[in-house]
Amino acid sequence: ETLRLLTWGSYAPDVLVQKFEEEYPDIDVEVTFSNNEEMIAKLRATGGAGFDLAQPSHDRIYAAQLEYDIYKPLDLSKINTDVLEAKLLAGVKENTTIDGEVYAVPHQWGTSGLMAEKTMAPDFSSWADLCDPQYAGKTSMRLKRTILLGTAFSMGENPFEAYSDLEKYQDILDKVADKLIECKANIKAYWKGGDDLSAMMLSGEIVASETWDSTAYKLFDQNENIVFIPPKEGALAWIDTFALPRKAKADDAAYKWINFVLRPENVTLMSGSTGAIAAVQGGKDLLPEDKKAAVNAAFTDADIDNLKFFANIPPGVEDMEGKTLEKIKAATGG
Amino acid sequence: MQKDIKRLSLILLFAPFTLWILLLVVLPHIGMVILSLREKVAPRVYEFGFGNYLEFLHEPIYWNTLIRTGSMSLLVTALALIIGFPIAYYIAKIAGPRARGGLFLLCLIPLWVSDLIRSFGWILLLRETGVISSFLVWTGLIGTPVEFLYNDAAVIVGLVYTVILFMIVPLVSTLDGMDNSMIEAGYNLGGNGFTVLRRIIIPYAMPGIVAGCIVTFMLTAGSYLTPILLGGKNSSWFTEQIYNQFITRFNWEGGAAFGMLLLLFTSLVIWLGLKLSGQTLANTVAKS
Amino acid sequence: MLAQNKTTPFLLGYRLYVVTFFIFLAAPLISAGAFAFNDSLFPALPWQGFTLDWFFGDTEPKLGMFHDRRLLQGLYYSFVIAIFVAALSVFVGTTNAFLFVRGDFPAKNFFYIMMVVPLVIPGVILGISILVLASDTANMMERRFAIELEFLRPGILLVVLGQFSFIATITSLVITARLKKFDETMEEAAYNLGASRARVLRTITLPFLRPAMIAAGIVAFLVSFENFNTTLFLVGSEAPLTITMYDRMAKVGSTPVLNAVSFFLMVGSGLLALMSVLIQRDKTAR
Amino acid sequence: MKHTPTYDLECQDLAKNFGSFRAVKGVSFDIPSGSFFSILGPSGCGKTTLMRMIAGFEDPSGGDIRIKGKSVLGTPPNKRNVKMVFQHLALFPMMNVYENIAYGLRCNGVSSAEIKRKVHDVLERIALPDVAEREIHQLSGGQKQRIAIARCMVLDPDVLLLDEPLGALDLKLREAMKIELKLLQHQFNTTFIYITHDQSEALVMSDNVAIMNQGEFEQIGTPQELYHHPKTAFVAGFVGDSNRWSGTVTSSDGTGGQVETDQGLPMTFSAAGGTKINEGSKVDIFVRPEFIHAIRANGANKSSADGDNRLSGVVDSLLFNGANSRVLVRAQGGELVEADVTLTGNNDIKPGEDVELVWSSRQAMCFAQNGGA
Amino acid sequence: MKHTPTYDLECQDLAKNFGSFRAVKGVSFDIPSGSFFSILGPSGCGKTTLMRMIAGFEDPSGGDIRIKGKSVLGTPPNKRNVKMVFQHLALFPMMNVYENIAYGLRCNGVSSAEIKRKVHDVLERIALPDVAEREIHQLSGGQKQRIAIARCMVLDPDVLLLDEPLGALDLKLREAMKIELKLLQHQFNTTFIYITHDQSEALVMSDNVAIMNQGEFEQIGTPQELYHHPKTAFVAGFVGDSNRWSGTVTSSDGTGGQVETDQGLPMTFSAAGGTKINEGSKVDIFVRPEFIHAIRANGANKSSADGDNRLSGVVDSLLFNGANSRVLVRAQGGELVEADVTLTGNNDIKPGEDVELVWSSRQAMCFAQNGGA
Ligand SMILES: Nc1ncnc2c1ncn2[C@@H]1O[C@H](COP(=O)(O)OP(=O)(O)OP(=O)(O)O)[C@@H](O)[C@H]1O
Ligand SMILES: Nc1ncnc2c1ncn2[C@@H]1O[C@H](COP(=O)(O)OP(=O)(O)OP(=O)(O)O)[C@@H](O)[C@H]1O
Ligand SMILES: NCCCCNCCCN
Ligand SMILES: [Mg+2]
Ligand SMILES: [Mg+2]
Repeated sequence: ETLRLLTWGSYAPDVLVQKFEEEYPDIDVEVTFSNNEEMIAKLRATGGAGFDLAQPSHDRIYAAQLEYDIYKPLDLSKINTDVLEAKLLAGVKENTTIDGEVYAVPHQWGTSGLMAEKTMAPDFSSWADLCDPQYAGKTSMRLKRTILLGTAFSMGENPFEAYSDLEKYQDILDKVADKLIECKANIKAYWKGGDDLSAMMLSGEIVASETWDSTAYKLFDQNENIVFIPPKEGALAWIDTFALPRKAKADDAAYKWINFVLRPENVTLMSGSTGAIAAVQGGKDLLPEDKKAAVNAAFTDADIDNLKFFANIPPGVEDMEGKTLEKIKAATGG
Repeated sequence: MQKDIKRLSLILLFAPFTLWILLLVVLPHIGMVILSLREKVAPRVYEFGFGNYLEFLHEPIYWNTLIRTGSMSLLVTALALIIGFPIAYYIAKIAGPRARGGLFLLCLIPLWVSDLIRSFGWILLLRETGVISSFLVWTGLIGTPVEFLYNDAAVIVGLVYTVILFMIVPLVSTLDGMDNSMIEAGYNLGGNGFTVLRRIIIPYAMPGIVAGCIVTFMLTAGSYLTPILLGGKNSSWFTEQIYNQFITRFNWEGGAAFGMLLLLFTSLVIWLGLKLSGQTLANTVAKS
Repeated sequence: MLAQNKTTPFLLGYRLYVVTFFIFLAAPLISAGAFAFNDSLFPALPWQGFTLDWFFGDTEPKLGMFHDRRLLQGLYYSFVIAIFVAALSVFVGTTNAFLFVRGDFPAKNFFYIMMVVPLVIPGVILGISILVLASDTANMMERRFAIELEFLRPGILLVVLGQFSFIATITSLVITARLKKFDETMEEAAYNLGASRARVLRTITLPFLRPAMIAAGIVAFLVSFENFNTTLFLVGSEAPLTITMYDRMAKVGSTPVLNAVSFFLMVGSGLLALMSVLIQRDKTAR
Repeated sequence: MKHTPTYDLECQDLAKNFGSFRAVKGVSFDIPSGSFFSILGPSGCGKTTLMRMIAGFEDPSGGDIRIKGKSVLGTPPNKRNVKMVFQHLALFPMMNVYENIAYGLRCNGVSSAEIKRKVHDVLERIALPDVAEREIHQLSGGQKQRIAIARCMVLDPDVLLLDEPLGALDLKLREAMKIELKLLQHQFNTTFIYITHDQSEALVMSDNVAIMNQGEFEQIGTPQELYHHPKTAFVAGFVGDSNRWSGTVTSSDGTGGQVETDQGLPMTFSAAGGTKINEGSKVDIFVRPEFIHAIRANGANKSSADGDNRLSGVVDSLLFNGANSRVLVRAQGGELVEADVTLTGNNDIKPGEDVELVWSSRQAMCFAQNGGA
Repeated sequence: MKHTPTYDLECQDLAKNFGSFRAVKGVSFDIPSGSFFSILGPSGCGKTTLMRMIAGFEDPSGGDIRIKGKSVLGTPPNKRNVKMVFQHLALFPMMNVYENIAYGLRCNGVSSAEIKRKVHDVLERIALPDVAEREIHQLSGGQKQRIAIARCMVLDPDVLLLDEPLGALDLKLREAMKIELKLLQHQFNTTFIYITHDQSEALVMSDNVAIMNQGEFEQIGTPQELYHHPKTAFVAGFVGDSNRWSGTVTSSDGTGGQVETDQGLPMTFSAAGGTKINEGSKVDIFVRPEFIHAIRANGANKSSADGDNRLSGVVDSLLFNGANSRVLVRAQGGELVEADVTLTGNNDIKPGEDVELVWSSRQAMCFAQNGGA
């Protein structure tokens, strides 16, 4: 049988896949790389068919399930939940329970924040610094919802609280849009995938950027001066989860995979590939040495306390955000 | 009996054609039209209406992007024609018979790899620390590296590169069919190079030019990867917005409306082009 | 003047322009190909020395393409898809050629234009419209009759159909052009010499069309292999190579292994293109 | 009508309509075994249509076709033992010469060995024993021609149809092939039906020629009969060159008489086509250039030329063409009359000279105009 | 050489090499104003190349071209007042008749009103006053021909070049156009240079003809000169039909003599080309069919035919072609001899009859073989 994974790039490193297949010789693993939006779009188009296990972030499940009915409830008894970090498990369950059924369990978590080349941008600390004229033409960001939220925080707003009042949220978005349009002249380019960001950063074409932490860790490996910086407004934290598509056909294999990747020895391999911290107890300790160093270089305990977990997205917000992003993209800012 | 066989074979031949056009082109587009006329009023609740189209009209971002896509596509088409025509002419009329095949094959080179790899190649060439910039620094022509990527010029270069083949191929085939003595007659009767080009070669090549322009324009307006990968922070492309509607905003209804709008818009441009040049679709695109 | 006197400065300049143009054409391919041999983890300057690891390396981080399961699988799916698309397109292209060259029916011109239209519909829209129709139909069947029609969900079949929807136009045009050149008296001659209708088709008409069918098949194969826009919306879990590479680039980060794949594809397509040219330069083409 | 097997092909009242257009209007003829029969007529007169009916590619709208005495109506083309050489030959370019010739044999299920023997045999007979392995495009025009014939002859057809097979060849080759075709027909001793609009081809090669016009046969006869004794004005005008006048009969005695042409020239004639022509009827008179003698007006042997028609004029121009040279003489009426002359290079007639044109009334063929033929 | 303005075109030692291949090898000729000059030669002999040099499309490798006395070397084609009618006419399909004719005038910056006048004028002169608004594809072959000429003539060229313009036409039309072209040239009174490989075209139309072979002119002369007094064996063979024998001179007196052919036939000849032929030299003898009289062997007036050469044989076949009929006679040696006959329809010679062939030694043109000409 085949286990069709719909997951993030690097969330299924070849070593692990091979190892899994050796352990379960009758299961073939087939991996499709995706992101939150595409996962939803894809599963929507297939009506929840075509994949056996998906890994959306914890905040992107509730609304999508309500609207498109693309997942099926998990059988928690088949998952080795004991190993999971209780706080994260509770948080995810809370976010993804519909009609008493749980639709997701956590896998790994990480943050979105900033990264900077220390020697060139020593004082970088806030989302707003991306728009600092001092770094004109030397910063980058991804034109996705993360930067909208980060900028909102930097403007003193709490967007997550505004989710309950979409009109208010629209006001915030409008302000954020103005700010980011103004900021456009300051940035070099919007990055689209980890790849172009790495290239720009490593080559020195830019000195700072909004980033996933994992990308920053990877670059830290190459250049010790490039570090992840949790913004002072708080890094945005996400938890990528496991969820079963509604028409998944290999549930057993899916559970096997879940339990497999949560095993400590595999967690290290996984984190080595993803740069994210597993949602298992002691997940941080299971990081490979280099990543551990990078995390330690980036985070203080205060930073960890200051994490802002993505809040559940209510229906309609994606559309509002999408339009705002388009507005920013289309504006001619220089 | 002969008649029956004829009728039967006509029906047999019609079947694949009908299945293809009906199931894969006509019905899907009707489906798109229907979808685009559904307004979303609440999760899983829809109403019939023109809201998705009105949304487009009311939001300058969208039609600005459409107009930008259209005008850049026209620019790319024009550039492809201007750059490609001399090449096509060279292949069809000046190169020796043996060189001709070779050059024609060389023209097909961009087709050997996907859009993605082509763009990938351009990125490696154009970026600030890329091959061209480094080369120019090395030669001393420029002092510090220059960013050639992430701007409209890069998009245009990339698009022209991608589509020029579709301009050259129909041009070569029409010019090939042109009797050399027609050009010689043009000179012999007193025309200079310019007159001959304007009054004889270009009018003769018109079906090829129009065919090339149509295909080039459609490919450009419908392209996705090149503008995304090479474009800068201001470079929206309408297909990107369609993609966004579908994928990031989960707004299939809006996306369908946008798709129809792109199709209508490009068809309109082509219709105008055909009217202005006095050609028809059947004697241009279909011939190449 | 444009064609004759062989040594004018004008012609010299013209030649220079042509050479420049072909350099332009080759440049991105050369750069994409060349970095496949750079002994570095990133497809970028500076040049770190020559290596074949990105083809044959069998360990991370320099896992060569021939050991990269995902890429090989993408290659395999691309191949399967392209074969089906080519076969289907050549078949329909051939029946269309007969339909439009030999058939006589009302509104022929209109239908002919309908045949050409898919070529000028943006690929993204073709993909989306087919996706929408297929999933709407599947949803409807599921809701009304509780039947799950899995083949209507994104996957290989939809990708094949999506690509076929416009590639069939290309093959139809190629084969139609060839059939138009066919001298129908050749069929009458064969018939006159005692052949049955089926035999005429088998021994005269199809052999005459064969070069065009092969060439059309190769073009269809290449276009399918490199298609992205239409495939993007229709792909399921079995992703062909372009999608795999795009995901790799946009979601993982590119290493020179992508350049290696590019190089590999260039060589493959180049050989195919050469083959199609050699086939078209056949004895009956004059 | 009784069927004697001496006729390879008989057509009876054969007709073909395309919609309301009558392309062939009830044509009847019989072709004796082993003869060379040509159908000569202007473009569009229905020759090809007639031939395609014989081959089976068109269904007749009426009439009957009998091959070797048996009606073939309803027999599909691939079952008729009538083979055809097409205008552009229709050799199969994807096969070599051997395969082309073997094609029909294979269709008949002949054994390989037999095919081999027959193909080489027929190649010998067309004097091209060595070309079996050549590709079609490696052959010259004349060789292709012969292969196209061989491809049919190897099947031993009852009748071979040839539809303007020389049309695509260049001038010199066409001349040579005319003679060659005739020799090949002798060789194979098969009935050939040859279509052409070139009178010299039809005259040179044929035993019998049918002159076709607007879907009908005007006359069937030997080349000499057609040339010297045309039955209709159309035949007189179409076969060979002629000077043509229209006029009115002023006196007639049944076998000949006197005409005044529309330009006012008096002329004597002999009634052609065997029909008596009444006084006062409008007629067309034809005189062939070779029967008109052009004599210097002040020449010594002026009266020596024999002929009861005389016309004086001025040489307008001289069309030198070796043995086929001709003068254009402007007669008093202002019109041009063509006369053949032999130019030897010394003391020839020159433009501007006054000449007397002389011809015999026996050579002046006269036809009554009926309607506007 | 002095330039008198009576020559519209002079070429001197004109040569053209393509790489190492010498397509034209130093050709010299002068063409008097207003004459019709043809260049006749087999395919590939360099005719088109020569013409393209005159028009300016090829640069000569050597020699000079003078138009109206002035060298045009270095003058680009669009500045030469030499217009050209192309083999396939090269009418512009995207323009109508009016625009085609007006094209050259527009290039010269002539005013609209003037253009209109001139175009209509020239259309009158070619007798097609009403076709101005037609599209090219609506014209018949002959009309196209005339438009192509009009398009050039409206520009009043010093010389009009025509490269096998009749090649693409069908037989009947070609015959008609031959005479028409000649009349048009009279009309416009412009120098025409006409290229062809069809001898009858060249002979009928031209004032002077140059016979070209392998890049060289073999002979220039009037059609009659070429036909009756060829200077070389090539000309004798190429112009007009001939019977040709090879043989060895057994006796010679400078103006003629005795030859024994390779088949063993004795024959008397007159030396052609004006050169004495020595005893023992290998020669080619040409006798035109129209100078050979075929007489029934047992006929009454057997001895009446005048001629010092006699040959007996059997009529092999009879090629009836009206006025141009011919017999093929198999001589004792076994080879076929062609002789023209006039067939009147009564008591004509028939295949199988014994005949005597008689011709005069004055008509037996004899050329020494040099090398292998
Ligand atoms: N399939 C058809 N439908 C309608 N009309 C036809 C068809 N085939 C031939 N005709 C008409 O019938 C007439 C005779 O045609 P046909 O081809 O027999 O002439 P032809 O004597 O062979 O002429 P040519 O010498 O030009 O070949 C023509 O007027 C032609 O237009
Ligand atoms: N551009 C060229 N390059 C090389 N050889 C050439 C070129 N043009 C002509 N030739 C050669 O020069 C010779 C003369 O050619 P040309 O076209 O003048 O012949 P032609 O007498 O016009 O023949 P035809 O009657 O067939 O038109 C031919 O052998 C031809 O192959
Ligand atoms: N907005 C949620 C972002 C989730 C990111 N997952 C990142 C994986 C990166 N390799
Ligand atoms: Mg015909
Ligand atoms: Mg030529």
